Amino acid sequence: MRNNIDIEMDLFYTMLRIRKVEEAIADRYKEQKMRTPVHLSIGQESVAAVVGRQLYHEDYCVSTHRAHAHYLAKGGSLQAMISEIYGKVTGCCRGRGGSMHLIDTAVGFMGSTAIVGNTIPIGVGLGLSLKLAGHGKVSCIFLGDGAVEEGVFYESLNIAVLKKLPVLFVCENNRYSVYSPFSKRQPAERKIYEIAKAMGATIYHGDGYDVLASHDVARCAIASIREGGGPCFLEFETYRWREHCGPNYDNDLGYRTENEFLSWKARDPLEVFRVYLVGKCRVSKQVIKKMEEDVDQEIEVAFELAETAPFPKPIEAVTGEYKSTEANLNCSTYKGELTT
Amino acid sequence: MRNNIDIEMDLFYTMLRIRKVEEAIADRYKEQKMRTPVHLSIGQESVAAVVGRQLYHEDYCVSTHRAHAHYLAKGGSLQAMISEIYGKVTGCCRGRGGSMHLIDTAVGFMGSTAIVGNTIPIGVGLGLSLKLAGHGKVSCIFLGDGAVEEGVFYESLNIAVLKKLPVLFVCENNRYSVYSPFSKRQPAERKIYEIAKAMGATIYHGDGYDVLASHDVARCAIASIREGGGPCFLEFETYRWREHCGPNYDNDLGYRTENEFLSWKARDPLEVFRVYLVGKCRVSKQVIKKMEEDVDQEIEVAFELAETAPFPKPIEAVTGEYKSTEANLNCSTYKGELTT
Amino acid sequence: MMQNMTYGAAINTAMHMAMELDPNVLCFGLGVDDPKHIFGTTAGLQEKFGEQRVFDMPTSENAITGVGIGASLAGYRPVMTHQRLDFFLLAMDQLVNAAAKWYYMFGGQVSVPIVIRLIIGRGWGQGPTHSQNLQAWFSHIPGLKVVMPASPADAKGLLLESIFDDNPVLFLEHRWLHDSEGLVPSGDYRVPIGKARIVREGEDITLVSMSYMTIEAIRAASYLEKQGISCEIIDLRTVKPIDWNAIFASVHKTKKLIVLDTGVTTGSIAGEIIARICMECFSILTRPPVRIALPDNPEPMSFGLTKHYYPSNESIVRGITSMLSVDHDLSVTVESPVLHDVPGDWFKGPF
Amino acid sequence: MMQNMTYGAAINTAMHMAMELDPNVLCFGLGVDDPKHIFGTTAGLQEKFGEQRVFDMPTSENAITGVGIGASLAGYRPVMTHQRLDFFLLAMDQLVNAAAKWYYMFGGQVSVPIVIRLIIGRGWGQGPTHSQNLQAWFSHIPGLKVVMPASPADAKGLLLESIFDDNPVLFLEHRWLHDSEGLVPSGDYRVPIGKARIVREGEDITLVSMSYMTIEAIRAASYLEKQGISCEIIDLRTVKPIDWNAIFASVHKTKKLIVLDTGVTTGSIAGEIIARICMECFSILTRPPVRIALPDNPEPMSFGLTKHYYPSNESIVRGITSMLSVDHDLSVTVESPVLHDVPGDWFKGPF
Ligand SMILES: Cc1ncc(C[n+]2csc(CCOP(=O)(O)OP(=O)(O)O)c2C)c(N)n1
Ligand SMILES: Cc1ncc(C[n+]2csc(CCOP(=O)(O)OP(=O)(O)O)c2C)c(N)n1
Ligand SMILES: [Mg+2]
Ligand SMILES: [Mg+2]
Repeated sequence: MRNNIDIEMDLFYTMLRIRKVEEAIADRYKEQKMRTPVHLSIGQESVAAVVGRQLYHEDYCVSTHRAHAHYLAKGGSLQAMISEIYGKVTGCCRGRGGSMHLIDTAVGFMGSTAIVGNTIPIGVGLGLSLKLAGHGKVSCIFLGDGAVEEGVFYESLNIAVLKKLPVLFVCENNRYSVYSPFSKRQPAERKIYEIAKAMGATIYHGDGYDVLASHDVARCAIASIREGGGPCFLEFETYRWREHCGPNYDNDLGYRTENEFLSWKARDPLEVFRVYLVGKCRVSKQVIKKMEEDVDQEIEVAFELAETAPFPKPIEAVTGEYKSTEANLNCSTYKGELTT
Repeated sequence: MRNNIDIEMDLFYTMLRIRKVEEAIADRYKEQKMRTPVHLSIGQESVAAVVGRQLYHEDYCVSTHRAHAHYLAKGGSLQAMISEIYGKVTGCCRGRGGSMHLIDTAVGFMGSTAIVGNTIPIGVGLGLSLKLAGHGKVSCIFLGDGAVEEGVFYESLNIAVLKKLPVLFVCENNRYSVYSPFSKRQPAERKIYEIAKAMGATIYHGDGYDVLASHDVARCAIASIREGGGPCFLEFETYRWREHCGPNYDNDLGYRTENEFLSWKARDPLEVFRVYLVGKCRVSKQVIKKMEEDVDQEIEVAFELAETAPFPKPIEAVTGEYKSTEANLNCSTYKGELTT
Repeated sequence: MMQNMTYGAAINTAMHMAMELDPNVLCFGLGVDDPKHIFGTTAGLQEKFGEQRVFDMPTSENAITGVGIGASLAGYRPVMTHQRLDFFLLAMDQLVNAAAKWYYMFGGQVSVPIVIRLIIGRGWGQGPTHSQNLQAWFSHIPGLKVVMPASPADAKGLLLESIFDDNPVLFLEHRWLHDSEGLVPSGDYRVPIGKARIVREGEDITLVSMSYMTIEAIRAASYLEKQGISCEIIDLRTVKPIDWNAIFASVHKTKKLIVLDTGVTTGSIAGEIIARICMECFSILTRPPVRIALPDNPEPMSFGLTKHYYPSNESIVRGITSMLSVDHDLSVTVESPVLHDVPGDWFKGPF
Repeated sequence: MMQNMTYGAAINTAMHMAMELDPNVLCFGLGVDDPKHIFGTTAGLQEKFGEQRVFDMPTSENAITGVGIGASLAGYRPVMTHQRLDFFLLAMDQLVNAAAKWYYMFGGQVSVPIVIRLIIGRGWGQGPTHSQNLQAWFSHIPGLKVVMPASPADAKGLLLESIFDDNPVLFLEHRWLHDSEGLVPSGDYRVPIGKARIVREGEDITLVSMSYMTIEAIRAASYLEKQGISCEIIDLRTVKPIDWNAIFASVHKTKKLIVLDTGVTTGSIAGEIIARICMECFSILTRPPVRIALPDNPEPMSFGLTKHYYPSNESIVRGITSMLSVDHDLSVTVESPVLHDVPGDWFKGPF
């Protein structure tokens, strides 16, 4: 089945938008107004884009510390995300979570957290809820190659397989966990997807830098889940371009080679796809230029709003730990000096 | 290679001794002097015997809540074990641990604990120490089919494979975790050993009720570990005859069928092996009778000693949480009324 | 209408009622559908509500907690069970980093209405890894509520309230309570979270207790009554948040405070209560407050050791009489089982 | 001989010394051999002691803790590191059910001489899952020791002592301390576990503090000195077991007590200290004791919220002046960094 041009333009748009958002964050990080750790997705946009393209707002999604791309690809509000990174009350968590904790329930993005592996069973629980309701919806869990080292991954996969839950595991294998290469953490030749297969999941794997092939993989997997085929596990090879945490490049640190980085960068899916669209698909450069300008404009507005929005009121630092019920009135935990 | 008669007699003796010890515990449990939960190994003696036969005192071993068989097969002191179950100061833990916590460092039995999966990484750490020392020794970890559901199992196996540690994982698949049959916890058709294989371990599996075949498996695995081949994972099919915890039969509860039980019992490795020895190997019935009497006698003494030994002094209830150093003198945690 | 039933049966009744009231209530955990039904507490649920809502789980404490959190984010109200609190230590990441914080950390958008039932205390020679009482841990974590009912009625009322609370609630059941009996109101009976119960009014001293220690407190108080000492017993029922007003009021009356705890001494909730009372009712107390809790030692298994490890009603009597500087007549015996290591003479092990 | 160095460098020095002194000392954990070397604390170790003794690990907090326990049962002395305490919540089973109990539960035969380094406190907008201070949890578990050094010298001396202690020790490093500087004795310098340090003698009030709060306490005391108020600061250094005698002695002198804690209020170690002092020095205190700790709320991320969440030297000044019922002159400013969310003006994120 030939991908049609709308889908392709959509994939390109999503990748472009994520790239530009991440670069804008990187550029402005030195202003010291985003006072929170950021884990950028530059270089990994394509996986988020192809998976996100196949999910509806009614589908669920959870993610990790490196969630910007997933959040945007699932339809999360850009303004709410940037404001969150600025710690503003208009942020998607009212400034309580920061870059590593994103949520947009309106589009089914149910949360990302900063503990490796932490959202994996939660995504399975969301999958359980979908199975109980029974409507062909999917719960998508993004995870890194490092998360596969956490026991909870196996526990969760076992439960998903055992109960045939509509869960999609998307493993972005970018070869590193912080500064630790794969071979320091897992046997170099072993394949993550082979383990998932032995655990009983339907598996697919592929080159995350091949956008159309990856998109096919995501489509097949998600279609099979919707039809009740049980959980799928996707592993995509991909690569992070910037430092693990923060806005800079860090190849000078020596934990990976500049050459390795350059070889991935040379295959930049965004640029490859741009060439493909302009060349093979005869999309005019004007159309793409317009798209870029629109994205730039949208980002400009998002930062503008974030910068000008107020911080949450001080009282929010010491309240809100319980969902308010009558029992709360009764609650006399220590509320800080602000409330006294 | 033909198993010689010494080895075979040894295997028989170990199985017989475990069986008789466990039955003695079951018989006397109603006296209400062993005031602690017991998880008996009746029906599962053969696995402990064949693995234990291949281990030296210098090798390490850790185990689970159902540890009596492993402890005895590794050479642990029977008297210390029975005394422990009676809560006496002569017990292997001075009465602090009970049936679920056994130790005999003199023979390399480094501890069993009552938390499913808890000793698995500890066994791997013992394996790490052996690798650092480098003498061809083995760290053996006994685990049940339920423990495979704990994430720490995978984390531990990954580390063992990654670092090529001399670790033997022995999984006794007795099809149940408490009253939950395998298929309620893991996909019915999936094989545990296939997962271990995908994780990168050398695997062997077999019918735990076939003593000689199991013994060959254990011998091969342990030999390969000693030669630096890295971790092996063994899975043996086996069956527990009595209730999960306690001295009785419980097939009346309905979580498994009497027929299933009878079909395993009909293949009782101890009896099959007795027939084999007397028939094929022409061991005289006298020899076996003598062996049985010796074991009975030994057990009688162990219980006698346990019953007559004193309880630990009251002060032991409220001291001993730190290994004594000078800092302890300084320690002013609450010591109970006994010390004041 | 009231009915006499055991604590275990009261929990079972509450589960049936909750699952009837709300189709989003789920019940899962190791053994919930097995022949023993978690000391009878989940009996009949699967038959009545089906395998979709009541189901067994693999031995994966961390993941099943996450599964419960995920389901609760989607609007379900899961009730999870662990046969021993000790096993739940594997799930602290999900509890603390996810369940407890989700509501606050995500700006108050989604909460985690999950109930986690944990069995604490001792069975019978359970030893160090099967009898921990870590309520102090849970109560230290912002965002969690922690209830520890002592009576069958409170078990029912608090379980229903916990299930319909929109926050994560730890529901701690002491193993020695499941077979205790008491009158339980029928119907949709609720006990508010955060409200203590005055079990017994008294003038001379305030005993604050929780869970099983309330039973020992009552035994001690009944005994001391015959000696002319009048104890007020406040059963906390909820240990986070604590009903401070109830304690303040009682201390203002009696001016003396002993706090009982089922956990070990250092860092106990009993200590928290003493600290706060001393800070806020500084000039009220006429004697140094006292806490009676377990020594700072792992729980031993031996019959010969548990006797000296666990405080009993006698420890409480000694604590009170020494605070009041009175002698007491030891010839009047406190009513207790014959052996110290069982909740009643009927208990025969193994678990 | 003394040398000026940072807290991070002091830890590094101690690691080098320990590994030289004893070939059984191991160092492992995520990133110990990476280019950042856990804020510099593990720099040079792998080069010097090899990959057998100094090595990275997979992201498997629970298993690597068990691996450390296993190695320690075989005679090694592992020093494990976690970049944030929050991650270590995955390993509570190994810590509590194994490491803490092994020695007692197995009859005192084998102990677990493991050191677990955990980074606590806040970096910079780390938010709810990267800044928890759960020392109260660890100190509630019998069998564990917990140290929280505040100065470079104590970091060195306590780390060496912890490594050669035969029990499991939690070594908690506040993220805001790694770059602080101070004089550190050279050589095999040890600081005993369980001994507090009197940072500053004073007459009017006792401040008991730990870890980073000692820095804020010193700032507050220096400021108040100019106002004529003399504070005694006791830096606990070890929070389990606590040096009660040091606190008793100081409270007998000043008769007033404020306890500072880096953790949340309810169930804090600060509360434990207040409880015990009230029980044991009941008639000594002339004012209700006070604790200054974090509110019972998850840690927020926003710059606009952290200011109101974390107590500062100003909170301490307010606490003291209000206890002593004196006014203080706010025109004399307390010396602090310009922005409230960094340990010093040099701190630029991201971690
Ligand atoms: C439980 C836990 N352990 C350690 C960390 C520290 N940490 C933060 S991100 C990260 C890398 C995880 O690698 P991977 O899953 O491959 O994700 P990537 O950063 O490559 O996207 C680690 C180890 C953490 N956040 N949580
Ligand atoms: C972490 C944990 N979860 C649950 C339990 C309760 N439990 C005790 S034994 C057991 C069964 C484990 O099954 P398996 O590993 O197959 O061992 P078996 O009893 O069959 O020998 C369970 C679930 C426990 N002890 N620890
Ligand atoms: Mg990665
Ligand atoms: Mg089993």
